Amino acid sequence: MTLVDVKLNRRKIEEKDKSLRPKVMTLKEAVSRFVFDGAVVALGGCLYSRTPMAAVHEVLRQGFKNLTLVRNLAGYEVDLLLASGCLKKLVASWCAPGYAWGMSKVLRHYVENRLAEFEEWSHLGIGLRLTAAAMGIPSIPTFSMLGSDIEKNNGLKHVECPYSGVKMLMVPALYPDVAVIHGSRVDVYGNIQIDGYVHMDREMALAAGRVIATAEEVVNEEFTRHSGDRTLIPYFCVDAVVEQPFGAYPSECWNLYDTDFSHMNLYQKKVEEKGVEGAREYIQEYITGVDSFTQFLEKTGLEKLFKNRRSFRDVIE
Amino acid sequence: MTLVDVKLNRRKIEEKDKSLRPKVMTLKEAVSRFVFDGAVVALGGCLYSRTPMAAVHEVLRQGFKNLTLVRNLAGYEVDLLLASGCLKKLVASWCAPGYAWGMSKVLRHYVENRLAEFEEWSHLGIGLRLTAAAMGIPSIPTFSMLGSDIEKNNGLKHVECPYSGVKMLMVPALYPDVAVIHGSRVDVYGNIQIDGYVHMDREMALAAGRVIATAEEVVNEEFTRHSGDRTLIPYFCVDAVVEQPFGAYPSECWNLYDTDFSHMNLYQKKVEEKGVEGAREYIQEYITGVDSFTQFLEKTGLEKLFKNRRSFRDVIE
Amino acid sequence: MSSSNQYSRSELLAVLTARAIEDRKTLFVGVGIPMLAAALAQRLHAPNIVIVFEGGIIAPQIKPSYLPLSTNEVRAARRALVLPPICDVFFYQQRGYIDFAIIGGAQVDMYGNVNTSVIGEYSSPKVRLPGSGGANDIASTCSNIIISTLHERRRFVKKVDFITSPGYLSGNRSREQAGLIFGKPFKVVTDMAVMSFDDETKTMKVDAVLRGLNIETVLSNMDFRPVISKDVETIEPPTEEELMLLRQIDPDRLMLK
Amino acid sequence: MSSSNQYSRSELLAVLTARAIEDRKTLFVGVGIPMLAAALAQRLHAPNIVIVFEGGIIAPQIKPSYLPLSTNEVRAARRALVLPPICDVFFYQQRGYIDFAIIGGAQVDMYGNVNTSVIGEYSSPKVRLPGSGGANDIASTCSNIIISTLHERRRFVKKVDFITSPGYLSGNRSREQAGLIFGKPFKVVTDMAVMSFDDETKTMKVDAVLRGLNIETVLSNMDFRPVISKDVETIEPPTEEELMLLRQIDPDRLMLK
Repeated sequence: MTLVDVKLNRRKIEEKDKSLRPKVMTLKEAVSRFVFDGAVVALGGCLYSRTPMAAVHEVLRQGFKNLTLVRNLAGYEVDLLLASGCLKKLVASWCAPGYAWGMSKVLRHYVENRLAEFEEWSHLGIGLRLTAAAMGIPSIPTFSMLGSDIEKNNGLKHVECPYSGVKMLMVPALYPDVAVIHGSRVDVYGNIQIDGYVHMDREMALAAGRVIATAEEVVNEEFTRHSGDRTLIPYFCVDAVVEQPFGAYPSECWNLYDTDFSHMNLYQKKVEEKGVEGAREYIQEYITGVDSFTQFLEKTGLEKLFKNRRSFRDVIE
Repeated sequence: MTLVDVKLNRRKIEEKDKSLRPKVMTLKEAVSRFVFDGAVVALGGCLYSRTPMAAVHEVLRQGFKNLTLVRNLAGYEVDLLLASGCLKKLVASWCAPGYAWGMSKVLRHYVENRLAEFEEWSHLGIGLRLTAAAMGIPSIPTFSMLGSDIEKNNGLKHVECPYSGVKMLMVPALYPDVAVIHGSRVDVYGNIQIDGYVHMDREMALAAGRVIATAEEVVNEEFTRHSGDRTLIPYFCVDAVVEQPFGAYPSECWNLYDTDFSHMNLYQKKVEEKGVEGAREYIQEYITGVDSFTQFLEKTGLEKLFKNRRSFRDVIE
Repeated sequence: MSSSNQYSRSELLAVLTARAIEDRKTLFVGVGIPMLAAALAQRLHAPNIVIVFEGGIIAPQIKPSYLPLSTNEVRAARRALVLPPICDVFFYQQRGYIDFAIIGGAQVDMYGNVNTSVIGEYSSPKVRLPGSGGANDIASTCSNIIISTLHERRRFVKKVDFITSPGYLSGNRSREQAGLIFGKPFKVVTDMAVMSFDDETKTMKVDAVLRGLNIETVLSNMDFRPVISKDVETIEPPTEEELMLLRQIDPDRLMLK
Repeated sequence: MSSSNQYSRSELLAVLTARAIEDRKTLFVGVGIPMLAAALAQRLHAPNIVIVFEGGIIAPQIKPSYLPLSTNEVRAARRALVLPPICDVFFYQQRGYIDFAIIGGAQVDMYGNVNTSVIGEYSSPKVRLPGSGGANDIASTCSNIIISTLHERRRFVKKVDFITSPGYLSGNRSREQAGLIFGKPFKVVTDMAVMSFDDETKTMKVDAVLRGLNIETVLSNMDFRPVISKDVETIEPPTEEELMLLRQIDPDRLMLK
């Protein structure tokens, strides 16, 4: 594990232009400006909730190499990044497509054959790595992971609390090069608002050197100025603002649409049948074979999108 | 400074009944059940924003002794607690009535004559003491307070970050015996929602052994079940639920009413003229001389309350 | 389906796990059998338990036949009283606000250590399992940890390949010595037995066995020898009511495989 | 009012402090002169600064003639883009997101240490001042700290009675050695002079003096001897425009005492 360079990572933030300026751009531009080969990329949301899928598609289309992915619970998106050869390492607490589909054949293939690395932390472990970075401190204490092989495997260190004498495990800060957050809405400056559960998106945005905000809707300044208590992530963290309706599809987005389990089944069926090759065929057909995420949505069909909207309301009532 | 007993303070929480049960009671009952002589009492809000004044009045009426008050920025309420002989110690980062009125004559009298102690921390220092307790850890790192006399005076300790070698100041957890939070609304179980800025109320409620929630409105379960993403403080922290409209008066409550500067002036004028004796006269007239906070509000007059409501909207537009 | 042809092994496990749940407590669960067990207990002897999901969900009301497939999706979050950030849920637990939790595992050893990470070597695994998720955090700081898993020899191993979630580590006082000063393994529930841990050595201890099974069957399905309680109790098989309610909770048998 | 009878000392201090503010930066301020200076700079050379208040307020738009009397009240929070928890504001700062801050003080010493806690002994003070508030946190981790205070001998002391907010501590490398690896005292602005700190010794250094004052007047109002820059510049007094705008911001003279 890399040692923590708190000074370097603070300097990167000090050097940012923190003035209020519009940052709206296309997803293509945002991804090409802020993602790079070898980058440590963090993805907001959790498993199949508010996963920034539009940005994942754009990363796949632009074909970056040697990425490290940081996420708390990961799944389908990791399959895609692995199968297309973008990913060398996953830093997460859990990875599988979801309860209905068991383990990931793609992850198993890559990790069991040492084609990619899976650095495992506890769920709070991932959260605390981002929390420490977000707070501007190099490490933060917890009792999680003590005594486990997660502790040993990651070479984690302890300190003794100077007031209680208690042993505390110190979790090192993690500074992603870029984080992608999919919000309910974002204003032109980058103030992100999220309805429903917010997962670890706030900590992730503050931990990262750069942030791409995709959202269901880009709102004007007036909107945020009347709802500042709903802003989760301040504009100065955010470097690119992209409007992408259904930008988390086929994962869910609170209040707006449910997960599209039928699309997930479609993908899983291909992997069940053909393993990694099935995932590659899926990527070719649905992602690299189209020019934009909106084209992907068109391929899926409006009827399904509308059905997922109804489905969310049906569950929540 | 007391050493931190993280085990004892966890045990107190383990022993709490965390079932969903209605906790609505009168303020009189709440204060008599959860405040006691010698208790460490934390007050939510900040300076003259959402100060739980109704609860402060009740504490004054019940006449507790040897209290320690924990607050980030404190003022008028400390004057009242000092002048009536309830307070032996203030743990805060700042104490004065507010910019318009300069320093507190009452605080000066008590501290300069060693009749009470003021343990001073930085603003984040108070926040981190509560944050550490809220997180269930005995201490938490920061760079604040390093090299200062606040550090020396409180006997603060350092640790070296085991990943970066950087010196970190460790802030010890602080566990108030009871916290009082004034929310915008609370449900019958104790789920607290706060509009506008939330100050340190979340950390304070999780840090405390017991929590009294006063709020402008007690809502039913159905309300919270449709707005779980607006709940700041979970019900299991909360031991008493009290509906008290205008419960922060004369401090402000977001979206509902502005600070009543004229009432603050009235109080300050008495202190200007007669020092601590002026504060005592005020307490006798407005607090211990009435039976309830609502009687105090009546004394102030509905016209003033309505004026403060209009005033908030006038500013915010 | 079991030999009696009345219920499946997962149904049996869900029912026995439900019985281990105490009323009026906060209960941290994941999807699958733990969630079914919680939902069943709620309809039986524990109407006032409060479910907590690691996705950031406190006290949801799951809609019958709309079972969540993850702990962070709308089916899990329905009508929740609080939807806090994920870290906050674990802080509530570290603070002492979570009374019980139920976790599963691919491997469990004699001290209640659980592996959900890898079969084989970590760096070159034979099987790369999904990983900890919140299980390590639960096992580290939840007040009482219930392990719920099918009773199979390949699961009850002498030594787990990887300690994802700490139990009593190497027994005796090793858990506390490692710094785990909060929480403890409380029970192990399987489809054959209910176990706890020896007070001194912290070795797994058989407390009760399902009616109709003898202790030897229980032991032969474990790769280590647990302590046997002086007084092994008999577990009654699922009642009609338990099974009926359980099947109402998961009518599509998403989890009752 | 000053000797010229054109402006008061606090007006002069507000104008000179405003001039020290750089555009397009995040700026942490308190109420009083710092806030007035920020508001004035915003109307002059720094239209794109972003004001941050410790009450949990990012980028508010203060309504003319509705000046806040604290950093956590509706006048300060009006139309803010973000209203975060208080700790978060300080975490933004510790992370590096706050470029500049302006703090005042009852006492300032030759290394830029500031006292707002006590005059006299801490445990038995002659004057118990209000205390740090966020000033210690600002001085500890904000990228660039501007100290703004009236130029008086009782304020510019050899050694502050209490270091509430650290400057360069005892000079040379002592700030870094204390562990303060982020941020630095940037400027000291008074109603007579603008000062910075010597690169090596970190002693306060007079860079500029108000037109019409000689350096001796500046020095005679300090209880220690600062370094004098080789090239002391002349500060132009407030312009008509500056004064007019400033008085528009605080028409009731709440802060312009």
